[in-house]
Amino acid sequence: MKSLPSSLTAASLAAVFALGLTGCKSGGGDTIKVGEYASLTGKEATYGAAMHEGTMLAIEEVNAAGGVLGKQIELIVEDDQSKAGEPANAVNKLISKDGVVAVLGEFASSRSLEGGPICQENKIPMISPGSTNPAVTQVGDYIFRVCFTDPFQGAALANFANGTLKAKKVAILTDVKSDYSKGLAKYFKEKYLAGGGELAAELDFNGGDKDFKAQLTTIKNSSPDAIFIPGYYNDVALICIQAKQLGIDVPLFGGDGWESHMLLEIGKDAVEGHYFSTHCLTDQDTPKMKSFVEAYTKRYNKAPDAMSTLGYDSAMVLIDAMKRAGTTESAALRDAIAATKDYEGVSGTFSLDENRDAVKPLVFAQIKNGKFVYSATVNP
Amino acid sequence: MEFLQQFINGLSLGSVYALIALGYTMVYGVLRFINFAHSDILMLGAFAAFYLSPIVEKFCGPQSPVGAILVVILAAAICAIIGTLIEFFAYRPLRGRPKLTVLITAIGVSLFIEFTCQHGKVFGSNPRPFPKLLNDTQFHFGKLAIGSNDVIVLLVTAMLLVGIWFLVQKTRVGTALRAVSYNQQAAALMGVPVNRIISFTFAVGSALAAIAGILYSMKFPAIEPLMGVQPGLRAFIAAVVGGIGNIPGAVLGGLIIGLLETFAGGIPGLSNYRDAIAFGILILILFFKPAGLLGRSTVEKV
Amino acid sequence: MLKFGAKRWLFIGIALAIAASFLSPNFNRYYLGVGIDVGIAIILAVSLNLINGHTGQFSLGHAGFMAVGGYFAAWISLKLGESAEVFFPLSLLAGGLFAALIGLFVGIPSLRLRGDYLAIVTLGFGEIIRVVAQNTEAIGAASGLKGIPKLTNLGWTFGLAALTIYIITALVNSTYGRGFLAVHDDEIAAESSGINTTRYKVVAFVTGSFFAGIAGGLYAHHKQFLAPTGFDWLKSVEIVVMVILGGMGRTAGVVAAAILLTLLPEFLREVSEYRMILYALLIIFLMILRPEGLFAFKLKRRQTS
Amino acid sequence: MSEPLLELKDVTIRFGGLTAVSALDLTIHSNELIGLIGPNGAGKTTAFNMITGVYRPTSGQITFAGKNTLGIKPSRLAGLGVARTFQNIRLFGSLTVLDNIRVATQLHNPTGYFGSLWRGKNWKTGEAKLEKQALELLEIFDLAKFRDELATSLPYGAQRRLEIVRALATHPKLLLLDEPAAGMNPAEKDELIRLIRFVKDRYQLSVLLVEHDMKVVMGICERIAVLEYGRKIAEGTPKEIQCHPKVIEAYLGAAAV
Repeated sequence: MKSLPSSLTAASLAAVFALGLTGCKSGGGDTIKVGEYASLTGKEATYGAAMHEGTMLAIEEVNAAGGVLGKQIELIVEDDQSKAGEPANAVNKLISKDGVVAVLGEFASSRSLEGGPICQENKIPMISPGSTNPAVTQVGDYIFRVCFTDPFQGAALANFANGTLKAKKVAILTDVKSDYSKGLAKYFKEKYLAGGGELAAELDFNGGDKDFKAQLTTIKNSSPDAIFIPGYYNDVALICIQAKQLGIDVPLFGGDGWESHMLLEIGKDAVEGHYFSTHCLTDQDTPKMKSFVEAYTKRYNKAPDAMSTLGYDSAMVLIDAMKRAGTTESAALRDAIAATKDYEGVSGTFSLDENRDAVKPLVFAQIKNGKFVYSATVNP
Repeated sequence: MEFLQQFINGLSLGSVYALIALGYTMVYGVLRFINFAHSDILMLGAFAAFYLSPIVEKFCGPQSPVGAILVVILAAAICAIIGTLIEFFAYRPLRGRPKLTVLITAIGVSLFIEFTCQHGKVFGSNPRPFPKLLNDTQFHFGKLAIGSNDVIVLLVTAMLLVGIWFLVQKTRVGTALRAVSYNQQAAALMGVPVNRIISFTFAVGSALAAIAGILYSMKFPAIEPLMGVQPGLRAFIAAVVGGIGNIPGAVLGGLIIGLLETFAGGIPGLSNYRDAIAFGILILILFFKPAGLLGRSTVEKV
Repeated sequence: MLKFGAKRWLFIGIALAIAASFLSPNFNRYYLGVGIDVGIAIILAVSLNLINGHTGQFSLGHAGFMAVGGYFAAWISLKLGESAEVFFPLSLLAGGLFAALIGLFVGIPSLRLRGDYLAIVTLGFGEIIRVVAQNTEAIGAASGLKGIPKLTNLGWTFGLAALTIYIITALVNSTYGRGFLAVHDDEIAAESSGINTTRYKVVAFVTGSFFAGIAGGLYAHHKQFLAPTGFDWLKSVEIVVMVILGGMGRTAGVVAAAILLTLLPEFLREVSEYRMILYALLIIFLMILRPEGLFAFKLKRRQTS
Repeated sequence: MSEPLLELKDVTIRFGGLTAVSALDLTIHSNELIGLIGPNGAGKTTAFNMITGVYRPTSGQITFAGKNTLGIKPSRLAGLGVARTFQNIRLFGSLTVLDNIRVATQLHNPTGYFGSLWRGKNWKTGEAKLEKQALELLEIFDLAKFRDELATSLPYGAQRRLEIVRALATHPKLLLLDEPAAGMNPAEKDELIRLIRFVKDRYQLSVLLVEHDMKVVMGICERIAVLEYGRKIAEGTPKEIQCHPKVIEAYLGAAAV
């Protein structure tokens, strides 16, 4: 046996040594470096891109207004391809190679859970725009989020089913591929059953499936009063269409994953009359929202989603904390973020609680005449 | 009643799989390789129809059958050209190389199409609403629901099955095609224009993919660059289950996968394993019939 | 003539790896992380090379075995809690053994099939493993398994990479191991020469799965989080591409390809929106231009010694 | 006569509708050299494949050294003492000449999986022994000079010889040669005849030879069986076969009779 393989091992080790020693942290400078990791390509690019556009808009606005602490902000964006294993490298690169002072991202909880521990270990604050799994911020005291969590939304939806819809029997159709869907289904179920509701049927699908008639046929035959679908709009739109085809006429409802103009475009008349809860509606009559929608539409030539408002808010909360802390030093910055109180964001006014989760209201909307119509607000 | 409804659901899903599987099996039958990019041609077919239909609508009016047929024919032609180009640039230089090389290239082509189309300057990653080519009327018989689109899918699959079977078995081109499939070198020596026959196979296979893509999108009207991956994989499995290279086998396999997936999908506690069901069936069948249900096992010559 | 001093190199490799891990606290974490990724990729590619390259059995399910080993090792570590660090090597071993066991169950029936059929069945098993992981609450199901202690370091990774390379090379460079190549070249002739081809294939498959499991364990304790979606069939394709680019059956080439293909996406970060397009193009062009592998030079093939 | 080494009784095999070999009876004793001839497609190679376990007969019985071999894998049959060569040479193309032989020699003296990992003393002596055996064989057949060449890079005649050597390396009791003279010139054929005789005498084994070249067959076989359309139409000494009317008919067509 030649020594070739072993010498290769040695060579690759040497390469690692060399790389390790040349890597340097670039601090200071005349810009403040902020990192963002997002699913810009791959399976879930459609959500990742929406969030990223919001974040970018925020940073551009801040820079146009003269920056923060007398410096411009440099947003360094890393794509994680919607792929497990990638966020770790992306976040490591942002922190160790680029030397960012804070990290924004991810929308998917599973990827925030991969990036989170690295931020925590390096004591770099991370703000997730849209990861609703409670475990995300449990990673450590440097991890925050600007959205509500699954338990809160699940409970609100359960109350909605029991109260507003007065549904005695609800069927649940869960996306088993998505931790978001499973989490929401779980918390909904707990609260709904406790509230006296009854489950008609529980079925699953895999996110990205196109055919749901099998599940819907079973659900139809369990004669529920309403159907709960914690899923994302691209699946939900098709589910609504097929439910209508099968002659299901009870209301369908779900969570913030529904909120997108694409739900209306794809679902058309099949989504009429259904309900969902979300962070905010982009036609809400608040000055912040109005100026956001205007700026967003001007910048990207299309209407924003709630996902974009969360991306925007995550960046703005960070900027706000920088201003209050007067520094970008990590511990001070962390404390400032943690102290965020009654912050007026686009997606609503919120504070960060002791679990570093946003405490903010949730709104219910119904789809009427091809539009999202505000129906109620639930305060935490 | 529930059983009957599920049977209809499964039949309708299965016939789409069957249609996609037909294309896989045709290419495999001739070239003995898995054209991974088939599922992406399907997607391109759907997008072609997406962009063509507003134009055609101007001339034929909304949801007219003539317009729909025109869109399908144009999209099929576009995809046939794309398919032939892919064969010419990516697969032809590999003629005679080990199967693995070709398989990996096919995966490369598939990834290339997907990632390129996902790019913001091409189609982007957002799902788009697929235009209504035909009015999808729902018929309700008591509790039973059948859509006109489902009937159309079933009819088109049956027609294309017969058409392809006729093409392969009864025409001159079909004879040449079978000759190439049996032995490329011998066919070439007999004066069969092998390259042209292979291009033709790709053209027909891609046109089939485009038609399948359009019918699939009529059933599930949200299209995006990765839409082909999942039905493509299922249809490929269907082709193998039926006996890859065997035309009726592809249809049989498609219907089996569609039906079993649907029945399993309707059972609480089993629906979460739906992704694995097609593979489960595949593995089971291959263990008992290593060449698929209708495929003939060949004895290796020693 | 087989050279008998091969073991010496193994020890040197391991010693270097351990030395590296003592120095690693000074390393930039990003490079350190990528370095560990490289080591894990080497283990995966070299072990798959035994199955796909040396033995010629086309498997598209390597990521599945990586998942089995990763989840099992991580699950043990989480159960052990505080003492996980002490038992880390044993957890890795257990992950590898469990993956090998699953490899045995998958291999015995599948390896009767050939070529495309084997590829699609192994792909199927890989996907089934993923779907099972996705539905098993004990390992986090779709939410993923989180809070895995960070125990993987350069030492373990490259020590085990050196061990993998050693084992696969030592195996192939022995009279026993020449049987793998014989099976690859001609199954019927191998059978008539007294080589039990089924057993050889299963042995290759189980050995490969074992190391995939080890790599999975390292991966789990490196990323500290496992999600079922990370082990889909595209992950298997990635490993296969490494093997093919390296030149099927050439360990040194496969190692080089594993290093290259792990580093490449990092270098392409600047053009991240075109990264995957370039990756796909690379596969196509290399297959057309250098089908024998990127690192295959005109050496006399597989000369002993 | 002693107990037969190989016995085929009423062996039939069908592929789909085609009966390739039909009701074949054949007996081979120790240290016998038997020829199996017949026109193309008569089923000679198929008979080989059944004897070596590659195909399983549809019906009938095959015993080797008193053991029923139906359903036994070729590799185990090789262990029992059945070795063969192939009509279209099947060497291990990515292995050197020496390694082609070495993989076969390990059949009776395996050095094993873990041995090759640990590389201890026993393994080293075992490997050295195998190599010595393999080299000796190569010496005898004048192939040692090619030891480090790739097997497929050898001249044609040497490849044929190498295949025979590989078969011998498994210490067979019965050696099946499938058209060893195919593609050889007259000088090489003479050489081959000498080689087969030498092998048979030196290793004390039985040889079953399929060959088209009548000079070779008639020159060395002690007994010859003739197949036509899967049936045995004649069996006897070379002399008997040469003037057997059915054989002449089979080879030259009915007109010649």
